[in-house]
Amino acid sequence: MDRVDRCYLKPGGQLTEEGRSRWEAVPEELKLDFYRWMVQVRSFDRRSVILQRQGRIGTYAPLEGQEAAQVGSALALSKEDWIFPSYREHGVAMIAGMPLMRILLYWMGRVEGNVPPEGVRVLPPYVPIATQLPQAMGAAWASKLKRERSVSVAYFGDGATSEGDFHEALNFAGVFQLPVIFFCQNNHYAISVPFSRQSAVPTVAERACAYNIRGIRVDGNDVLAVHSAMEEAVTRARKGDGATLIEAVTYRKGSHTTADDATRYRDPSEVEDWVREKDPISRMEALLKAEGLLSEEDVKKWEEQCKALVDRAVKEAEAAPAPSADHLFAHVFEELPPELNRQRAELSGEGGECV
Amino acid sequence: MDRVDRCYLKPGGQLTEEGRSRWEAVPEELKLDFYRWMVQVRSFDRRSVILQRQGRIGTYAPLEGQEAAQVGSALALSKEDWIFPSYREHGVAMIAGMPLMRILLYWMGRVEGNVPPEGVRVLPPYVPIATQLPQAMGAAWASKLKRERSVSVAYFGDGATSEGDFHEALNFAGVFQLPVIFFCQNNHYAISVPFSRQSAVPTVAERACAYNIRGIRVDGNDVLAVHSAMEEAVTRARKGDGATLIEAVTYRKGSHTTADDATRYRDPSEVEDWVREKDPISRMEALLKAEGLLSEEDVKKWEEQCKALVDRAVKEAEAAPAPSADHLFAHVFEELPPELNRQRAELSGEGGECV
Amino acid sequence: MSEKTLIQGINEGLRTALKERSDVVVLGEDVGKNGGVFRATEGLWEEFGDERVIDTPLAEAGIVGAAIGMAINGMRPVAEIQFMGFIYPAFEQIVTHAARLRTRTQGQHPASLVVRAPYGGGIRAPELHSDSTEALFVHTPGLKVVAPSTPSDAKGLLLSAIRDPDPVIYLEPMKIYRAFRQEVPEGWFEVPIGKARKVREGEDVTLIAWGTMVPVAERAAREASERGVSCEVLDLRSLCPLDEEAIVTSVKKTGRAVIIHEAPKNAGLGAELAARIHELAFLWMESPVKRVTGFDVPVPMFALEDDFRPSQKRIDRAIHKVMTF
Amino acid sequence: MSEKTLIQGINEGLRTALKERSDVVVLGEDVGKNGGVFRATEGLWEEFGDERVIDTPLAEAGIVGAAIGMAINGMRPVAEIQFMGFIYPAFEQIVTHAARLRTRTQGQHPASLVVRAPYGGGIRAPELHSDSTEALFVHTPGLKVVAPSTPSDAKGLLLSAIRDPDPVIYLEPMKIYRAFRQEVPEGWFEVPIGKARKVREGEDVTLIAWGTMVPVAERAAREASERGVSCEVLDLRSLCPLDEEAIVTSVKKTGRAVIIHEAPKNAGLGAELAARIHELAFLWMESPVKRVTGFDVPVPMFALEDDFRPSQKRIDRAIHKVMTF
Ligand SMILES: Cc1ncc(C[n+]2csc(CCOP(=O)(O)OP(=O)(O)O)c2C)c(N)n1
Ligand SMILES: Cc1ncc(C[n+]2csc(CCOP(=O)(O)OP(=O)(O)O)c2C)c(N)n1
Ligand SMILES: [Mg+2]
Ligand SMILES: [Mg+2]
Repeated sequence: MDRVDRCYLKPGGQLTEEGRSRWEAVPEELKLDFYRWMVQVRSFDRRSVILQRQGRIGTYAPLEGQEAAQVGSALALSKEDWIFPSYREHGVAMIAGMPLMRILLYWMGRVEGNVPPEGVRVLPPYVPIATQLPQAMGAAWASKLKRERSVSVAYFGDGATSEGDFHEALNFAGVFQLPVIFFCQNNHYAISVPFSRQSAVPTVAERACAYNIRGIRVDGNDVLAVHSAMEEAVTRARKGDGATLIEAVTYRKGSHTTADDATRYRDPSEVEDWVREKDPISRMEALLKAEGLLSEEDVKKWEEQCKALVDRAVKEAEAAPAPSADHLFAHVFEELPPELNRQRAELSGEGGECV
Repeated sequence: MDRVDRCYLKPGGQLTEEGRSRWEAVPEELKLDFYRWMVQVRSFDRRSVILQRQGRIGTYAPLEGQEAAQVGSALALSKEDWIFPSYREHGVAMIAGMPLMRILLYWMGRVEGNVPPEGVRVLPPYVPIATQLPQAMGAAWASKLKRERSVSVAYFGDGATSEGDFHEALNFAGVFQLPVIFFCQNNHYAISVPFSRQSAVPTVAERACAYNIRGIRVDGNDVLAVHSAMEEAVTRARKGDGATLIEAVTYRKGSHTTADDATRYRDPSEVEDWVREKDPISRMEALLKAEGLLSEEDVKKWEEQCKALVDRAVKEAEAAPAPSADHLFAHVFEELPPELNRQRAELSGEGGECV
Repeated sequence: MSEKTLIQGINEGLRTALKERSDVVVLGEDVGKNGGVFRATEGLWEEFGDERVIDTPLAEAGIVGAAIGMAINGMRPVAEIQFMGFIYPAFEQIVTHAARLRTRTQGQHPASLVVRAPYGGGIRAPELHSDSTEALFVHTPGLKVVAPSTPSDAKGLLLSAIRDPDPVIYLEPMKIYRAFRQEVPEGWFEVPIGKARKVREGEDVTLIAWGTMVPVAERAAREASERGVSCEVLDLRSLCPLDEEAIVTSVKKTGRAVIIHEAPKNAGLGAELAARIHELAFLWMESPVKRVTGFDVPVPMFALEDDFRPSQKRIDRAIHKVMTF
Repeated sequence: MSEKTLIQGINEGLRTALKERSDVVVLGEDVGKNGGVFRATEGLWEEFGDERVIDTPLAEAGIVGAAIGMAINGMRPVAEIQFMGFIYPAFEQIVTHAARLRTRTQGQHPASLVVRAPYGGGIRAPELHSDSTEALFVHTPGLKVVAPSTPSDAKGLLLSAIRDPDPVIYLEPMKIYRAFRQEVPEGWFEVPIGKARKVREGEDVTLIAWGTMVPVAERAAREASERGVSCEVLDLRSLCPLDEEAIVTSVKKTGRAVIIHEAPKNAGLGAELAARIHELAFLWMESPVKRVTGFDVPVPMFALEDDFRPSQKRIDRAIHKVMTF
């Protein structure tokens, strides 16, 4: 692991000294939640990869290995906060209240998968890299102008830091002291391109100083450290102290998407190291067991519950009635102009003059 | 003056200690060139403002106050180097070999003003802010790939640092160690917007560290210091040590363009301070006189010569035959497709089928 | 009511919106203290303060991205792009997000915002300040695009755009910002998006134009009438959605159409208009539709601008051609 | 000669160019070690090294801006944009600079470069990977735009584009990257830009298509012939400049045309084609030109893609309409 500003829970499951005091301060329910959510996220993720192989969903972006970064950060947010995710934040979305079934619908190519239930402030996955950053900044700006306490969070990867949008968003955030958090999961690769080809400085976090915002680099596989960094950033933002750039150093165990083959560009020994040595779940499991908060039986039970949850979501998603083609037109404008009405009629086979 | 990394010639015309040793190292002809070019540039600039008022040229972007930054940097370049200017670099263009008459043609709205004589590597003014930075980076990349010693320079303002293009260009330059120089004239304003609203960090130069390239902040009204900074950057680039971001701290004495009214947004006392106290020419003039290299008579003579040069350029530009409308079509593609040939015929009144 | 120029109509519209809707903010480069490089926002910063009329850093993607985020979070931003030629850095935010967010979220986030931009040539501005690329936005489903040609429409369309729940690109004909004055209604007043304005009744040819080209079309119509040709002139105002009914009704009456726009011809909005006229009024057409447009060359620097932009002479020729086909 | 898929044709073209011209470099995201997300650049990095086949940071404006700078300084860059839906961050560099530099410098800097981008839908890719916005580039004077539909054209057009002194946007129909194989000539071989390909002779209707829509048009033509309607099929290949001669000749023969494209209809390239056909073949037309296109809605996620893209059924209906007008 490269040097980080914060690591509480070592890969073997031991707490550092700082980590110990943080741990003591965390309510027991949250300790268990860290673990339970990570397992649920992984359970969902592994299942999705299989669903793709079976041709039951389209190209899918797996997150295995990044559970701590997503769970730790998402658990520090509240309902009023806005989340602007990339395409890999299924873990974040779940925690924010996005039903698993809708996440699956998204990967089935269905627009319903973009729409969270009432009151859940998660935007659809941002596929064009880094475009969510200016928008999260703008949403945060609105909160500030309206004197509301919500913060906005943009999730993105290490590759996104090369885009102009990254710069413009962080720059506005610094200039206007906005309550926004830029949460980067540095998983070392943008598809095949290693971070060393993305940036001439070794860390994402140090870029914060170009914008006079706070930057912090945290062990992204340490859910406790991630959570504490995020909590600090949220507090800062709510207090009016402005933006934070968090770099969570992590690794995707698998390929970029199910359409990618990571063995083409990653060294097996590097992968091995991350997969075997630095897994985010096993270290938390070890800690909880050592602390007597978790038994092997709890583990089994929870894993089964997760499997059941995911099973149900898959069933629901697959049972969802085929989308009506009318979805194409339903929300293009609040009111359809005549030409579009004609096209709609054409589609539905009710004629329509325009072919 | 804000803190800078390098100032050799103080506003009063005295050399600092470092400045003295630099001065000794500079050939006498160059010492005089510093002065002569600055006077020539100013002479051209003032005349252009008048020409605009008289309706003889279109909207014009004056540079008065920025002569040292432009002259000092341009004199450190050689013929083989590529220059990617903004719309305010008439001084740089002149030194690179752009005839005054063509610069005037540009402001008369004539495309001939975009075209340098054979062998002069100056691109047309880049009006869309910051777009020249990636291109200068690319030209430098080509030099590196071709193993040539040319460097590329992008000139831009403080406002340009907020654009995504700034970030992308500097990032590539850092990653690929390119022989490119990003030369920022920080004149404190982007039209009406002060730098404090452009950036949450107080200097442009410090942004270099986000890209692992060299950053240097120089007194932009001190032609000696600018020249030495630029020379260093050029040497570094030619040696293969990569890019430099130079921030020349300066001030435009007048309005953004002849269509702007700077009194709407600048404090008269601030302007006064820069105009009276920090002029780039008067300090160099004082030094040269003190050193016995320049007499009052030389000054008069040179000012007259410059006036004559500019007079002649104005005459030539105004005598240039009206542009043929055919210029519209002459260079759209190497070979005009049929449809464009028809349009060309239509324009020239030779009929053409397409209205 | 009072006599105003087009740009004063815009200024009035912005002032009215800021006064009557607390969710409106105006943001962009130089829109604050400076009052806008064309004075469109003059006096607003003084009146509404730094939190409602906001000078931003020089970054168009940042400006439009921020506006989208603000719209998502319940505000009604009006972003200014200083010239249409500088809208391209924001292109991705506009076409990928603003235009699609309503559909993508099935109505949850309609991206209700306005992007204002002065367009076209005619002011001897420096190079690259004179683009008319409305077709790029018209071709992007989910956007509305409007372009007023009178002071009163300028205000009324702007207020419609601001109230409109969909993202609207509001294009300002800078050449005629101060060309003439007109009575402009006070207070909140709307001109509906999607409705063309019949500038002049006629029987023989329909001239279709918008923005800067409307006065040119009007002049051409007046002169044509002296030659005995009666032109109907439509000012589209709304480029997307189009007022098909007005267009088709007029063309069915006259049987001939000349479309005039400043943008290059190839795949310009004139192509869509010509295609639709043929689709919807094929049997009524006495001659093919003619397009008088900018040539398919990069917008030139101003010395050649008059050769690039549709001239009255070219319109006259087109009218002659459709009359004598 | 050997049998190749379309993407292999592209790969072959790139390899040939890298081999035969030392000024060619290939740059973009994942084009190096990974060989491109579609494997268009497979094996090239290994063969030509890190200075000729360059993985760049994730920044499209940087990539295209760099390519322009390289072209200015004497190289011949071929930039890859990973999907057409991600070309917009580079839009300013393309439309403001690449397209205009030759004119602006009166020939001194022609901006000789190629930008490749896979376009269109049909591969069950994630959201926003399926744009077909060729019209935006066709509407930009100074650019050439091509889109092959066969392996052999893919190679030949790519080499033409690379040799062409003007900037070329090279659009790749990803849906048919691997749809079929065809003999592809070895070595340097060019298919001229500006020439359409007549896919099928016919008498009654001209079907005009390009890229992914060519096989659909062919199928429609085959089935129509079973119903006794004889369709001529043109594959445009070159979207700008258009092969007007081929189009007009065909339409004058058949008197009817159906244009098929995946992009939305409004102000799409189909509009330009329809407008030109009416301008140039007005008296020959038996019925109005019909456009079968994507609907004027944001490109949907893949579950509804088949409803969005022109289907054979819609083409059949259009053929029926133009035949029975
Ligand atoms: C603007 C844009 N360019 C290119 C792509 C294609 N693409 C999808 S993901 C990706 C890599 C992103 O890497 P990173 O930001 O590190 O995120 P990660 O996938 O590692 O989570 C690329 C190049 C895109 N989606 N958007
Ligand atoms: C992309 C873009 N946006 C906006 C403008 C309008 N504009 C012209 S100059 C300018 C200010 C530039 O300020 P700065 O970079 O500091 O350069 P200076 O003019 O001070 O030399 C602006 C906003 C433009 N030309 N290009
Ligand atoms: Mg990554
Ligand atoms: Mg400035």
